[in-house]
Amino acid sequence: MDIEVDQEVAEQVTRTPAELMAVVEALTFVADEPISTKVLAEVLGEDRESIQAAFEEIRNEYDERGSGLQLREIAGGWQIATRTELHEDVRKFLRTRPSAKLSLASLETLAVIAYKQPVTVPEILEIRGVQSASAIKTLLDKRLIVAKGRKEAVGRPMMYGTSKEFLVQFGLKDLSELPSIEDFEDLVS
Amino acid sequence: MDIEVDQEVAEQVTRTPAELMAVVEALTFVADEPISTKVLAEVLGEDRESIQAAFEEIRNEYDERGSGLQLREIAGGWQIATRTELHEDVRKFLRTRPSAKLSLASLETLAVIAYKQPVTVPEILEIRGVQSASAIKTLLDKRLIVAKGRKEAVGRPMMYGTSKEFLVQFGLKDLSELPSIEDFEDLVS
Amino acid sequence: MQQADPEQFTFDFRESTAQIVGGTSEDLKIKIGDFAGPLDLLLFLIKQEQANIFDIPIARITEKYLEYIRLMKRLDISVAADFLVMAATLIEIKSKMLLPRDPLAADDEDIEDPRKELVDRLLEYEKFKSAAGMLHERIEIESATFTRGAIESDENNAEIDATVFDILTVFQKIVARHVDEIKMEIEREEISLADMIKTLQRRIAEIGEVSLLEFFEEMHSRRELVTAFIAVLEIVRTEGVKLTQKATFGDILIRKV
Repeated sequence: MDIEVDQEVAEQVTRTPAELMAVVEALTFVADEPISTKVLAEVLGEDRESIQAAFEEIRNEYDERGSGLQLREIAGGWQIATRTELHEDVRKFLRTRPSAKLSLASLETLAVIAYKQPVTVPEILEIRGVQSASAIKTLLDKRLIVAKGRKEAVGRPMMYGTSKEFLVQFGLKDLSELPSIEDFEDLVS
Repeated sequence: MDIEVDQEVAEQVTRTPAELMAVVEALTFVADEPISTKVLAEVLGEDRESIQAAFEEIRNEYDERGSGLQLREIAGGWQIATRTELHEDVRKFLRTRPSAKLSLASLETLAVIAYKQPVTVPEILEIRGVQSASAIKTLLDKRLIVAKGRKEAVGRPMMYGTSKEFLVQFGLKDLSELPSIEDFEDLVS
Repeated sequence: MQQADPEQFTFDFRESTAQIVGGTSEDLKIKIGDFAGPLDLLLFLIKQEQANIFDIPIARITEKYLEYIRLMKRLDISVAADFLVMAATLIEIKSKMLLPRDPLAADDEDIEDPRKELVDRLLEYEKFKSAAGMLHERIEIESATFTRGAIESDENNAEIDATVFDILTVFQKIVARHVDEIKMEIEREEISLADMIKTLQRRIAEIGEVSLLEFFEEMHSRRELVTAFIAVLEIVRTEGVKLTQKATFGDILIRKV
């Protein structure tokens, strides 16, 4: 139902270039992962060329006003990040914070892997509904997940599962200690 | 230790106003919570007036270029957030629904606590004319209120007050931003 | 809104309010969920009767108030003790006002109006009710702004600020996103969520504890199953019930708190 409504709205909406820039900037800001022009074009009901143009325009604007932020193209998407030159101040500031929070994207990805392992990237995409590439990288970096061989399917995608480090970090003896969601799962799979 | 290092660095650094704006913007962006001028002044080794001026300048800049983002003063600090008008697109993208509404009972209880804090359960009952236990539980669960010690009275009842989260959720700089309760008398017929 | 059943009332659980239409009184239309307490109900009745709050027609208002309480009882809606306390207060004030004035008392001035304390409370309460309205507006506006998506912070920091319950909660939310999608489909179907909720409520009321496994097994189709699942979520959300599970992967019991 939502989707129908969305498309309806999308057809009606005509945004000025400035309005489009504003909404593209806002969505890039709230996204956990680099966001692709394709995804944005779909969400906003705009064509990819307009989105691409908006991104480039925003990037130029950030650069021209010497903002502390930059819009950068990365991993097939766009992302707002702090300007590279400021990294010393940023690092110093981040060090003052006590413990590292996992982003919601990482936490979601970890949850899917924990409960569905071994699981492939396309399967995670299917469940979460969004790309999880950088979240998977983070989880691998933090050694919370490990590769578990390849699936015997088209493209032989890599399968992932949780690591021993995962059990340690979350205080679990073994995976059977994970709280059960089995009953809910049956209804929606 | 950190602070010593900061001061050392601070002595060497002299930033132009534009450079200060850039670094203030960057740190506000990476901070997980609204960040106060005080903290930033310490981290950057600048005086609070300069930081305050930088914030105000950045806010104006965001507003003037019709950015999809806004810099706002909230809960004793500054925070970058999406512009309110864009909430429909942002919600659609994040697949979130408007957050669960507080019931009338919870809102009333919260109003009593906000204006009468620190306040005990019997005092809330007196004003509302109805038991508020479940509303108080809801508000505690949502972290909108916190316990503020016990009252030196018969039974030493627990006292409650609003939390920092309350300020954030209700978009208040501090409690003094709440309209005075007497202002509502005019509305009472 | 569903159309009225024999009892002439309908529940809209989305709003968690109940609307009563009809009853014996001519045009008594009340949304129960709209009343945050007895003072709130009293203010409503005073406005409905277009009475002056400083000169409350206590007999009429008391009558209306009691009528409302009786209606609630007839509809098996549990009447909170606080509503009954207020009923007693109203009756007491009413009887005081009926008492003949003491002829020995000097002037009217010296006699305290029995309604005074109630009026003071109403006026005080109404201020906070207005303040609650202001808070409501504020949070509506505030919930329309969003902060940035999380950035993975310091890579050197091995500590992770999350627990296994965060993982479960997050996973349930992902699952719930799917449920939302399915829910939207079924809203056009004939199976009514309201009916499912009523069935489940009745069952809980009758036997106190319902096995979700058994309840789900009774469903004939996938759609019914999903509706039943959403009904459980709704009841858990809107009512004082508790889900308990004795063993991992075991059956879940839903019971009154």
